[in-house]
Amino acid sequence: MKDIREDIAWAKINQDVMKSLENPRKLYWVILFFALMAFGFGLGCEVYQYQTGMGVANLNNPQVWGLYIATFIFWIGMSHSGTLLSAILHLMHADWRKPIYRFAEAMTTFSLMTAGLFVMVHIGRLWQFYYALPYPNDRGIWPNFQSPLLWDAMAIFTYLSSSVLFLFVGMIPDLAIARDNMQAGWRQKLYTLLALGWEGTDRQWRNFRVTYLTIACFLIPLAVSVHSIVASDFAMSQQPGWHVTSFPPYFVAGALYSGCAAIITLFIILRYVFKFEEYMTLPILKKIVRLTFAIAMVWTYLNAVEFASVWYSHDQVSKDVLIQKMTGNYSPFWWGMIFCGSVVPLVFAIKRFQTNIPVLFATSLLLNLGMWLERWMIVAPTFSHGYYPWTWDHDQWPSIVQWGMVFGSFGWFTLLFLLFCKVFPSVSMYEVKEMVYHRTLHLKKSETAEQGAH
Amino acid sequence: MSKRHLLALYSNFDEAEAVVRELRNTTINGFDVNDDMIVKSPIEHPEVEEFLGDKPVYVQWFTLFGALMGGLFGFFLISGAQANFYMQMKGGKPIVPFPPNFVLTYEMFILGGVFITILGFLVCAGLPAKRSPLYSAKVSIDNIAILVNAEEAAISVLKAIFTKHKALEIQEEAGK
Amino acid sequence: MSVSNLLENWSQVRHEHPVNDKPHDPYKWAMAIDLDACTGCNACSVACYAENNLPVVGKEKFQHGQQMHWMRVERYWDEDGREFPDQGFQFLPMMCQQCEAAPCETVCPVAATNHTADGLNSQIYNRCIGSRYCSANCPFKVRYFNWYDYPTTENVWPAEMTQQLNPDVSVRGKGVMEKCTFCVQRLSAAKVTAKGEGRIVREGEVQTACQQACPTSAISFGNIVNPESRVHKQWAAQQVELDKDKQAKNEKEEGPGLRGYRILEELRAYPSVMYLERVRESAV
Amino acid sequence: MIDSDSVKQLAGHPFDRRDFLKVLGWSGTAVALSGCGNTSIEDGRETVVSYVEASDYMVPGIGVYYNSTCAQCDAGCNINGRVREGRVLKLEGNPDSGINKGKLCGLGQAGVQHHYNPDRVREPLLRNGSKGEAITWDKAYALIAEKLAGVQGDEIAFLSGGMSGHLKVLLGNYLDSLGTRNHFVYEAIAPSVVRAANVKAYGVEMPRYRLDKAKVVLSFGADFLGAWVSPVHFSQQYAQFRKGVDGQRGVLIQVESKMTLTGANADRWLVVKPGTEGVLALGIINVLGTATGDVAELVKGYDPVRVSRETGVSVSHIEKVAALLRMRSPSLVLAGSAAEGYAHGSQNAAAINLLNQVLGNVGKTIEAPVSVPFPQMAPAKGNTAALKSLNDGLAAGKYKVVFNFAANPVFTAPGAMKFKDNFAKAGFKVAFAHYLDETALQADLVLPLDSALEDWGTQVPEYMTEGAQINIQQPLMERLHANTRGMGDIVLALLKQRKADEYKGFEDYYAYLRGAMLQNKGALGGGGVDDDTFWNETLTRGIVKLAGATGALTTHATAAGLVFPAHKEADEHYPLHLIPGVTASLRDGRHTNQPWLQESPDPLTTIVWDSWVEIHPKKATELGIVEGDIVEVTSRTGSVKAQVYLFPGIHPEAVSIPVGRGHDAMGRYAKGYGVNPFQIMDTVFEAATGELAMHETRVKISKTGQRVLVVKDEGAAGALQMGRKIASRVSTDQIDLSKEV
Amino acid sequence: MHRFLRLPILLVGLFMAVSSYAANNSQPALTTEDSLGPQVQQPIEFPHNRHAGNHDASDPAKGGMEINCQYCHTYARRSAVAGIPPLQKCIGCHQSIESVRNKPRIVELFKYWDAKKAIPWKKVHDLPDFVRFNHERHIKRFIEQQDRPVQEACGYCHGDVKEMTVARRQKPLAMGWCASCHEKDHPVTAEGGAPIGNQAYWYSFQKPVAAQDAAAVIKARGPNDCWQCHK
Repeated sequence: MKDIREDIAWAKINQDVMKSLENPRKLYWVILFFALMAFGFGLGCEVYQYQTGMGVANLNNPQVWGLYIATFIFWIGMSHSGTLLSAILHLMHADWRKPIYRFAEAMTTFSLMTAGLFVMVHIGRLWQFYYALPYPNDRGIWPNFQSPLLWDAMAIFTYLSSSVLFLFVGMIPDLAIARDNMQAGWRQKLYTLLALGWEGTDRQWRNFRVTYLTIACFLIPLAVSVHSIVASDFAMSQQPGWHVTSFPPYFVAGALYSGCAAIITLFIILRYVFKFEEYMTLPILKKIVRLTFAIAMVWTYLNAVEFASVWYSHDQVSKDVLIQKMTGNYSPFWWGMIFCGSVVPLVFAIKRFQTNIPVLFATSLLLNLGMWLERWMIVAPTFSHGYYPWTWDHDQWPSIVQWGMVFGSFGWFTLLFLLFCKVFPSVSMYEVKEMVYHRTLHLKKSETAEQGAH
Repeated sequence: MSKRHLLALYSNFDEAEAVVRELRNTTINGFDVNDDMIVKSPIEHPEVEEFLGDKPVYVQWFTLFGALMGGLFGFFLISGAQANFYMQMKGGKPIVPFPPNFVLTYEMFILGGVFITILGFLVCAGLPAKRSPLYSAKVSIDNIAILVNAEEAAISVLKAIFTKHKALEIQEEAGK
Repeated sequence: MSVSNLLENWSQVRHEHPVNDKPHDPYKWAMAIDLDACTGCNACSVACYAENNLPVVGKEKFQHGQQMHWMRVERYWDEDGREFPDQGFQFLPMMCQQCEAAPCETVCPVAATNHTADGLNSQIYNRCIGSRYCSANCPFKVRYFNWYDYPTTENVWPAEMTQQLNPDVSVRGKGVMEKCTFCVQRLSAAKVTAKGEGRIVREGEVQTACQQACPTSAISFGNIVNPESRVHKQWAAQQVELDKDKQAKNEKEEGPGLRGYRILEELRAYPSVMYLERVRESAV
Repeated sequence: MIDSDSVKQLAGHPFDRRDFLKVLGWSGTAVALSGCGNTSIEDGRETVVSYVEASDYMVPGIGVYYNSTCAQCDAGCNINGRVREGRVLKLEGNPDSGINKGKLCGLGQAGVQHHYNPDRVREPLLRNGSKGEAITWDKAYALIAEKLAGVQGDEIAFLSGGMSGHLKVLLGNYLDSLGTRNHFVYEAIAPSVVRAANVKAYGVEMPRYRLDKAKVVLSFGADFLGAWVSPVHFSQQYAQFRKGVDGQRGVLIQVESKMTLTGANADRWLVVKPGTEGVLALGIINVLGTATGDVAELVKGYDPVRVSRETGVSVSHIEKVAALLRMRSPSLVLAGSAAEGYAHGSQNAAAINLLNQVLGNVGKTIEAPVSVPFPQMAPAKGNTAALKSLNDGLAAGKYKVVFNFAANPVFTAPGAMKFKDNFAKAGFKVAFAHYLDETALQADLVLPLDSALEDWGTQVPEYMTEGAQINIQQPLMERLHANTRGMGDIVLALLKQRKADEYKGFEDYYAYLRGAMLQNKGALGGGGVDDDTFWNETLTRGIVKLAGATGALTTHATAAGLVFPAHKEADEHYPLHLIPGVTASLRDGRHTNQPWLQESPDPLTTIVWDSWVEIHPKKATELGIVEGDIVEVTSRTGSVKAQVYLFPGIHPEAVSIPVGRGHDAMGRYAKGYGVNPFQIMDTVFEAATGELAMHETRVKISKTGQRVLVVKDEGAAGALQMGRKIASRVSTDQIDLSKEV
Repeated sequence: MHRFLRLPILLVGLFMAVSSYAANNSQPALTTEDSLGPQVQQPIEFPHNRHAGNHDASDPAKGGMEINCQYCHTYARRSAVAGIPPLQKCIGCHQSIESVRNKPRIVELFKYWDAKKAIPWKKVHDLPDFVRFNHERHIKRFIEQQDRPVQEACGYCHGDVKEMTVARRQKPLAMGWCASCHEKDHPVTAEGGAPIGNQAYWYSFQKPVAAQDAAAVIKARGPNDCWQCHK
């Protein structure tokens, strides 16, 4: 099992990564095609829903949110591990993040953009969306700043713009490399524009370092706040099953969890389609897998805490919701979530599987399924079994329109992500160089130390 | 007095360092090592900063300023808007409630911080910029470049120093 | 400047209404519904359809739970597993409770639902963007969403039936939330008349459609601020206080001995509708 | 703007309603349909509502209220229609009414949907093959004259629903002119057996019941809060009864085999074996022990143990009920449709009435009714015996011309009668109809009627409440469709065909009505007032209140002729009783096409837009049936398939299907929704009166294997509150009602 | 360092200014602002100027007749809806004015009258369907209570109709425009009496000015919740 070679020529790094912008494996186009199909279908569903009304989604009076909000949280959650890899691990100087953080950060950006779509899809009068924006108008009216939805909008906007900026800033040196190595054409023009004239001067690097570090520092509390606020959408309400103190950490843990699972999936795909075997090495994968396992256990614990606190409380209404989740119509999905979220990750504990790509690929997909189910199980059962028994519903199965948009969102995400990877270097070249450089230094030092000891 | 640019490429960092040290230790007329020399590297070398001497970075001040202003802007925009829109009464809540406003202030704090940091970065790093007259794409591969800007008189001296330290390549700006 | 406005009126903008406030003046509309008189006949619900331009959604949409009855009559029977409901059913007319601290109000992102000076929970259709958060947060689930564009849906209002629509009430298009308004169009008409005469609305001058229709007069409605109003007297007699989440009478050891209660009072939404418990004869 | 004061604006303005309606001429049909669609000022796109001439009180934007009479059922509630810009918007109760006192039930409110119904017949239609062809009124009248030419009087039949007032008089004159006595007054659901029993017991068909004076009401299947006699009036009495006489809250005990709305509101709901209501009444008399004479003799055998065995009501309950009746007086015992719907229905009703007499309620809570001093206007009350004789005549091919008005026997006649086939045997069938209902579809000529909100008329309520009254029905707006006619106008036109001279003075029915009313001005309370004032005031009030004549009641209790048939063993092939459910909003199905009623959940099951089979959960478990199963309900006559609803308020040996749905005509809102239980009803007749015994059909049920989601308002938690305090209940010993407002 | 700070300071200053201004929004569209609507094609080109315009002393045949707005638009003071005068009203005068009887517009008018057909006037001032303006209240306030000239009071919203032939919308009739009047000129207080505690300030668009005496309070009331106009 080999890691990145310390003696790899830097020119080869450039060459290898730049190659990914040119000729990926055939699978790339296959995935792109399916993503396009899924997105097209989702788009069709949205057009139909927009024209006809939200009713075609088979939402109903108690069940007003359905899959849209569940999937919205899923996408928001997925974005978090990009920040984990790019910001938290950056601060902790974990150099193994360097070859993979770029695509993780891209994943953050695009999953946030996908999540944003669901806000749109979900709204009954999309054409009046601007009412939710705080802009001065002669009517003298403002949005309601007390609404957690507005906090959500604000948090997501902040997160999205910060993530985009972070992704962009971190990519400037690579854009310069791309600019220098690309034959003339629209791409070179694009890179020239985006590289902002980066030359790698000492002044640029000096300010770059500080900027990068600062934004990383901001991103961490931001990421935590974003998912806490999303959790507030639920925790701030009075509804049984939502009005839970542990929701914010629970949401954050779930977010990191699903993000890590998605990173494993995308890692494996990118490694294959862009022939990144040299850089996205198995030891790195192993580290992510272990990290994921740890987060899975945290998530499991927080899950247990939530259930236990409901179970031992005298809050009969919340308890009813929990019992309903376990035994009612939703029980297959709820138990599916427990299985995928808490049992499946045990595979990661087995050393043999930590580098077994087919197993990891399948497992990571299951984990993501579990995390999607988790979001659905947060949203739907409370609607179905709220405070008011008279309105408990019996027809909550989402329609094809809802499913179409859920699948469409995966298509949209994949589309954006794959296009990004094709247009921009998805492995950070300069950071891999740094990694190699520092490892070499370290190696030299330890060799010297060894010799000294002799 | 016209100045000309000179660029030398080195394959490894040690050689570049030696050049810089020599330039620092040598007094050359028409060349100021602090103002007229730029080191370009493909990766971020913490050592570069060491041997170039203590050059201050101001980005963090932008950050502080941006964050504070973002926070203040957020709080006052929101509270001010609420205070002007009495009709938006919420039962059981004051017109200007703190917890929601603090949440939004927090987000605005970060947003302001990030935006102004980026702004600061662009300002401090002098970006976006035109590329300097002498530029080698090899810097973006693995070479380290030393770009100097010196008066005609100093050029030959500098060249000599560069060559001495096994410069891979020396580029010279055409005279005016 | 907004900042100076903010600072000048600091005490006002930090004032919590109605929790630490004197009750509304001069209007606070409230209801009392006597469940012992309610027979579950649905006249109120139909009257509401007639008054408030509610769409008839049809069987298929009703099956999907997309019905639009602002006033619904719920029916319960005993939970103790007896073979026959030999003490009858319990009926409960349920509509927006016009909570004083309404959970729906705070969560609307666009401020389409607010608290009015009359203590009502207003719903502004034209401001609504349809996020449905208010419904999600309503414990009573009395908010109804326009899942379809009913005005243009076949057989909801065929051309002839549009002539029945009440011109005082907006017909809602798709994508907006709606709910019981306590017949606000009637209230404001009465207020305009009263204002023109320089007085406040008198007891009995205005009725909600459901109250007007109710064959057993189980619903009483009025201005609870007015001590002469029937609704004020009822609330007072039942010792139910608007701004309490635990009524003093319930703390008594021997039990309240009174019938008045509010639904899910413990959620501290302070509903404006008081129900009087259904009574069952103990002698038979 | 609605303004309760605008009623006042109307008062004191002398006006001629008819002229007013003619000049109103409003243009501008655009009704604001989209409340949220447009967000901007729209100049010049809409047309302003404008008048040619307008009376002073017609102000755009201000509702004017006109009094009229509700025509949705026979109770004759007085209504108050809100009219704005020339269109009627909403019906309210008329506060001056003795019957409904300003209140109105859901069925009554839906009257506007009868008026605005998109499926109304708009042109006279003549059958051409299977299609109807629009013809002119002149042609239609000519056709009737042609068909009547040379036809003997007894070859003509006129079928109608219950009717009263001047229309009845005019129609009587017409039928006289045709020389026919075959006026069949048919109502599918009417308390005819009870009426007959009441005549025997009290000497009147329907005494005035005073629930408000009773301390205990013991009702044997009388759904007085739902669909029985005059529900809005009884509801008001009920509210008073609950508040109590002398501070004593009234106690309602309901005895029936299938819970009705009234049963759902009872303090004690006693389920009895279908048909044994009379036995229970006798059992209670037995326990009371106050009966004397032949009554004591009769009830001797009905000791609680036997009665309990036969009825299924426990001995302790019989004793408790008797004790309560003894303790709290006066009480009131009612015999309703569940008691009368058997072959021995008269016996049941008589036993129940006997209980009233034993308890001494006659004269206290049962008062002598008041009647209108114009017997010719008195209501012709519909019954089912009339249908039988008509059907027999049709089957024999006796009738060459048949008229049908306000009845839909093809839909409501029991399947076993084969009415539709027999109807086809008539030579020429004329239907006066609002909609193309099942019967109109079988007719050769369909004449479109004005809606009740467009037409003139008078009505004498079948059940008089406080004093006698004649209800005025008047148009609330112009005709919606140009080619419909009022029934009165049609009858007058037909009458002119026969007796042109006698009626040439009356331009139309309005003129006739006005003339007839003015003729009796003195008797109608208008003595000393000039004609126009009297007429205008009458129209303004919408009610003519009269002193009326009060009859006397028989108080003598007798057991003469009261013999119960021997206890019948269960039918082994058809083990279950079929109880047709009569709901407050749909009744016999004539208003099923009013969407508010379709979407208004049935109060007991909360089901909408569909029919259902009520089965007791215990029985369902036995049969392996769950909610939503489609079962086939088979009687000797036929079978229907419908969804099951598990309903605890029904005797396990009975199933119930509501009537009113299952139309295969009547337009978009009625057609194809639910099933029609009339189709599977056997023709069993009540022994004494010849009325149809609606509860005598026996059925069996079998699963079809299909299952559907029941469309109902009730949620997944069903009728349970899951421990929340939502619809709370308290027993009388825990509260003190005297302090209440 | 100062060199670097110039731009941020500028920007932040701008931000502060914008936020303050934005939040304050005390400058809604002006009451006097004119915003001409389209010229609406009416069935009969009714000359408002001839009926309501000022007398022309030199040539009485040309000037207006200074008819009070409320003479024809009589519903406005009694109803929320102004409506349009019934045809009868036009005929009432014109049947006795022989001099103009043969003018094409009058001929057209009598055609409608003879046919007993209502004239399909187009709405000129047509608010969106979810906005409910109450004419009665405004007339009560301005004309009956404050005794302002009718043409001035009507003109607040309808513009200078007496100068027009066919009426044309002159004012924006947008919400901000309504609010500008209600905020600036008619401070909002609690309804129906003396303000209680500070409640008078609770429900306005903006901070209102406290009423000086009880009588003023009764008069000075504007919409204080969204439901006043939208329901």
